[in-house]
Amino acid sequence: MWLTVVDKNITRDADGIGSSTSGTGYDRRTILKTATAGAGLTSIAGCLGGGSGGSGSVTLGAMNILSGFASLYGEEAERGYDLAVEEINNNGGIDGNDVEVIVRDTEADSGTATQQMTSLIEEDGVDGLMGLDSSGVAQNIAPQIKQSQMPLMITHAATPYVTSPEGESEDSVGNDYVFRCSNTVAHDMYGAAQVASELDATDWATIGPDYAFGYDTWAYFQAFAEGMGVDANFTTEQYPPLATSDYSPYISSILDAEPDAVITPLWGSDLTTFLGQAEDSGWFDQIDHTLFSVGMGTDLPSDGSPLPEGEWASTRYDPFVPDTEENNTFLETYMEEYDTLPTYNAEGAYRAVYLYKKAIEEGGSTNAGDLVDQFSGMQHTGPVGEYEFTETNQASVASIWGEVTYSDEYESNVLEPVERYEAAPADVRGALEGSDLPPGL
Amino acid sequence: MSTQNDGLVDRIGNVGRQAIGNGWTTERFALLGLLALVVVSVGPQFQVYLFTEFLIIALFAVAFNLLYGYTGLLSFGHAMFFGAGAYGLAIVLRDYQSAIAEIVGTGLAPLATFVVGGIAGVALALLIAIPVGYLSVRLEEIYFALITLAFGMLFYSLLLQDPYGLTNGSDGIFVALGGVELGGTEFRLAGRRIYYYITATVVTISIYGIWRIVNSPFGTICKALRESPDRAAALGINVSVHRWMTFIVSALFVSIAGVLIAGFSSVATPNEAHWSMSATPVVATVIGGASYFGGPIVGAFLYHYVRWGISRFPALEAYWELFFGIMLIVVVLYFKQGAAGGLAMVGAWLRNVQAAYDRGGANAATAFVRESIGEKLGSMMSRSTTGRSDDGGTDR
Amino acid sequence: MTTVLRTEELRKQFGDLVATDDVSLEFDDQHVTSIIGPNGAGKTTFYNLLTGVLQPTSGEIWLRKDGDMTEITDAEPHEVARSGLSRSYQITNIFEGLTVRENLQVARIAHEGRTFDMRSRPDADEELNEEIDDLMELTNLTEIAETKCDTLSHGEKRNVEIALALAIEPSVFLLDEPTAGMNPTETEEIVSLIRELNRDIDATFIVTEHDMGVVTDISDRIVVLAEGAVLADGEPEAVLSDERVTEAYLGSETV
Amino acid sequence: MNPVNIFPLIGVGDVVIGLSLGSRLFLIAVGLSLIFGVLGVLNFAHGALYMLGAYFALSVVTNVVDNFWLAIVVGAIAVGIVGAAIEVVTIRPLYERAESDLDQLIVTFGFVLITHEAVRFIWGSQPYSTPMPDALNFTMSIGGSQFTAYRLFVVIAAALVMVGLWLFIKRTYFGSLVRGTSSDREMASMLGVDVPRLYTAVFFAGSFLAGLGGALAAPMQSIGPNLGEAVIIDAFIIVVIGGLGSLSGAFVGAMFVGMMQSIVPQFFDAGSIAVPFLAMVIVLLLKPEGLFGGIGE
Repeated sequence: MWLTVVDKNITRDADGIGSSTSGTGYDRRTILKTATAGAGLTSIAGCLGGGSGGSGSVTLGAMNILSGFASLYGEEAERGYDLAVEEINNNGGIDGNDVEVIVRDTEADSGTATQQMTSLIEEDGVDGLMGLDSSGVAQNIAPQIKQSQMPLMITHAATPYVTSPEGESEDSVGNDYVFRCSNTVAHDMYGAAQVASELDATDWATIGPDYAFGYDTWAYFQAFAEGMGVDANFTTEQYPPLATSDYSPYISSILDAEPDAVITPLWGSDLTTFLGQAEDSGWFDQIDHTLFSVGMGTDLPSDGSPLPEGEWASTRYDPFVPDTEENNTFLETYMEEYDTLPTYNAEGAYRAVYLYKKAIEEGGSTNAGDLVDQFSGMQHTGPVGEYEFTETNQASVASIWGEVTYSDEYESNVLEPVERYEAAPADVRGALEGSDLPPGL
Repeated sequence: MSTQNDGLVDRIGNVGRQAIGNGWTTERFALLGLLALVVVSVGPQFQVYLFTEFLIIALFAVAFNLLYGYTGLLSFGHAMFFGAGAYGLAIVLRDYQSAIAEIVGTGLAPLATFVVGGIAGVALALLIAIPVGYLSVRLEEIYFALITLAFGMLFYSLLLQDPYGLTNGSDGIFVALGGVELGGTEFRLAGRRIYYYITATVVTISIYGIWRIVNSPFGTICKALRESPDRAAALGINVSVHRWMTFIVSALFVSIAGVLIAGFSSVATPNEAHWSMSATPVVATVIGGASYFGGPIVGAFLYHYVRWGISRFPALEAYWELFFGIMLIVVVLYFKQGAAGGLAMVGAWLRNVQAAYDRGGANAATAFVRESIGEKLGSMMSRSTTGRSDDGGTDR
Repeated sequence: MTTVLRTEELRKQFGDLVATDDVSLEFDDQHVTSIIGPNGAGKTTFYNLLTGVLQPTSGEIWLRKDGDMTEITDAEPHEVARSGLSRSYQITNIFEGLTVRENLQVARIAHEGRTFDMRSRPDADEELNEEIDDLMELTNLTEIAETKCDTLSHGEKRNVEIALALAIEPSVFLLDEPTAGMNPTETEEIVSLIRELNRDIDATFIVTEHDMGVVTDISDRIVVLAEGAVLADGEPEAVLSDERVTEAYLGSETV
Repeated sequence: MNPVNIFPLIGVGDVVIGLSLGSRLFLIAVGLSLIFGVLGVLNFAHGALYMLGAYFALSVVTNVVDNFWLAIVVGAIAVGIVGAAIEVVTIRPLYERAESDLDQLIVTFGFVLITHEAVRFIWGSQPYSTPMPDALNFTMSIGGSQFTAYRLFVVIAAALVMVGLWLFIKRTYFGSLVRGTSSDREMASMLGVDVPRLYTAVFFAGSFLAGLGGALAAPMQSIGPNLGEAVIIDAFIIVVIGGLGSLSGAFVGAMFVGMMQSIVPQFFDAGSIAVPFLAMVIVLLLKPEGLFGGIGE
């Protein structure tokens, strides 16, 4: 985005991203937010305290990308928050109190995210924070979360360093207040290495976005492949800048190196652009296997070019796995509301609200210290399955990889067959033993 | 010594009399401004925070306007110096805090590091501004805008792609201002009010400095260059050297704002140097009025608080850029003097209404109001339909 | 009589067009020389060469500075001005957005070499303003001292134009069509101003002018340019009675 | 790296990719250069118009009639009309102002913001992609690399636009008016040219070209509300390198930047963004009028 802003309260665009978003949830939330605006104004005139957001309600602050080239992530997350809020409030709230989520735009920028965080804590007096899509932003926000002593439940950003305790490695910024209910690059690459070990491919390459996430993905993939004894050579790596409009030069460099398989963490509209151009260059004829590590992030519901069938993709949550009542109910409700399969962003966001509900109800308080105590080591079951928070505040969720298959029933790509790789902390740590990369769990 | 003191006391007394005595003098504005700064500091925490950022943007815009409004050069690359200031501070904090602690002791280290980092940020900006300014001032108008844009984006791409392993790429560098222990008292530099005091002081001094420069012989020459560079040269003024110096001075003050923003948002990212950040002072200055010293400040205030106000209304929030787009166009087309000019105009008009009232009572005043508004509308209509201003001649 | 400005074989070509054709002239101290010639004769180009706006194709320009002749052929406009050669413009070129006083402050600051002074305040500088007051008195600007120039009448602007050029205390003073666009009264005022200046200050005047009345009124010497070259040069009577001049001048005027 | 070794590494495929990138860039930049050449206006909103072209074409294909070629024409014309409207309402009042260059730049920047938001409002923020026309949706192999016929078609389209515009400006009466007005507006006005109308027509043409570029590029990349912002800086680089106002300059500049984007990433990891800006700086310093001058060049 082109300017620094102080403060962004974004509601979903009134026109909706596709008409499917219009529904009762939306209208109700607008009203709630208008009420918040009033509250905000009052608090300018009066005194502004932190802590609990007034009597009789729980207020949670969410920070996601709602504008710019990655805005779809935030919009997906908003659906998850909306759904959870609606369900909870229709079923007695949290300890009898209504819950409210205020969503703010980070613009994928650390400075803006900091301002939004400050505004949510000081202006809106939220009880807890959640969200974050960008790893870079998460890394810069984590130390400030510690300073402001406000719990943060990360729902999407995947850098292992935010759940790697300070001091473990140079970039580690994990601390008592930062939790993550979604999985990490380490999880994801642990699964990718498992997939690699089963594939008939030895020469591997990568094409990823030109920032930490792209580099981390490749570093972890290599480390796991080596640590787990996968027979793999690493040939070439390409890092086109974000928002590249033509990937052809990078595609041709990869094709020239003739790898058997490629792992790519490209995402969002960049992935859409890449897919079309890769297809045109004969990529899928020449490369035996392509592993899309963020493939099911946004392309599942969007109108963009779908992932080609038969390639591999990972997700942090699969709508059909596990086949539990909890997951099936979530899938059903979500489909009813939005007429599309839930993405992992939506599920992570949805689950974060429930995590707060559980922590508040079991601890009997919205006090930040109590919430942190509750989250630490918490065992929880959500659509994604059963998991607990490890010593580093990372949810022990599985790594999910599968083959891209088009489903006529859902008019969307799904993963079939799909494999869950239980990434037990001990196994992940063991596999990374020989490298200097932190496991982040 | 005593005479000097007397002089100072006299001068302060003078300023005080000016401020309280005659109408709306500069001194009164300055006094009220300082008062407002103090009042804000005891306001609600978040308002203090919001105001802190407004001050930083105001400094950014005022420093930018030294080059634009006063010297007539539109730079679309000033974010380069904003970013340089931010990164200078961030890099020193990251890499040298412990070394500095060894020299001054841990209690003072955070403060010392902040100061050293600030100086490093300004030094970095100067280091860039000297060659970049030297090369850029050779070009004029649109070409100057383009070359500064190119230099700015060159700097941005270096920050982003980080060939020397200094800037940590797109993630940027986390800026943690520590706690200071000084003679038994402790305070956090990044504490809302502490940081506000720091910012308010630095910004006030800087803006006062720019004000002095604008009203110095140096500033008079700047204005001459804006009006007619070839005439200035014919009077013996070295146009490119003077522009170069102005460029450097402007960059210096922008980098101070950059240092402050890094401490404020706890991070230095490449976005700080992106061209879209260069647009911030342009928008603030145009909205506020480039031909007034206070224009960029008014503009920054409007920009910042209109933006915040919009965010209070969810229905408008998603499309806040739309408002700024429309505002820019309307201001450039119809209010060339910006909001500050508008305020001055309204002030003059109100005085005229008052005068009419004094002369002929309520009827005269209403007549005057009706007449003057009709005139204004008429001229606006005719301008937009004929598409020509009245002067007819072309100055291009 | 000392020479203060000299050109040697000064030549300027734009492609094939010869705008200034090997002009060699000397200008003596305290004299008023008028340069006349039909439109397109190369007067403006000649001025631009002298003032450093254009670089000559060949030839040299020398100016007396601190008592010695110094070459200024390759000097930049601001260096030429600093060496003591000042000019006014045919098309008014003043700092329109500034007041008359500020205009003159610019010139004085430049003259005093204080352009990088960031500390003092021109408005509070009594010495500076006294000089400006004197100058305004001389050029009839006192009453409009605090008026912004873009609101002045054409005649007033012309006065500012001349005052600006004067303010840097030149030893050589180029006036480019000083009466351009003026009514007879204003013209008369300018003529008497030039006379007065010539009497009071130690400067050499070079004037281009197409009002022949003015030319004969003020000139000690007339140089006629035609197609870039010197056609005639001498005392006014002699030059104006020269047949070639009448032919070239009137001949082209009627075209 | 040994310089002798570099050239064998640049294959035919890389050159074709460079041409393809360059063609797309040319279609973005040519209208910008045309408008600057004649009107002296640096249109910041040009990227936004390009983006509108892509969206208009998309909407025609998905909502009105599933004919790609028709969509391109309709999209380009619609963008031309939007551009002409911008010119008449907001740029025209500025021509007579002193120092209007900067005012124009700021007004058109205002339109960048407005268009961006309008697009989000109408189409939302998700990326779209448009299908290629069936007739050109097959691949062929050149120099060991595969390309779709569509990609090559865009190269030809760019060349046709270049030749067509060149002939138009050199050979037609309207073209001579354009050339005359661009070199001396006052003179053209005195000779009876209706300058305001000519300006609007040129703004229409420049915007039309932007829309055409956007519509043609639509099947090759994803379309999102930030598309305009992403391309305008590229367009600035190109017109500066080629010479503001020069058509052949825009062509050469576009091809240069296209080749850079194709080749540089193979040698430097960290240079791909910086190189075009460096080239822009160098050209501005050494030859600010660009490598090629004038609208007729």
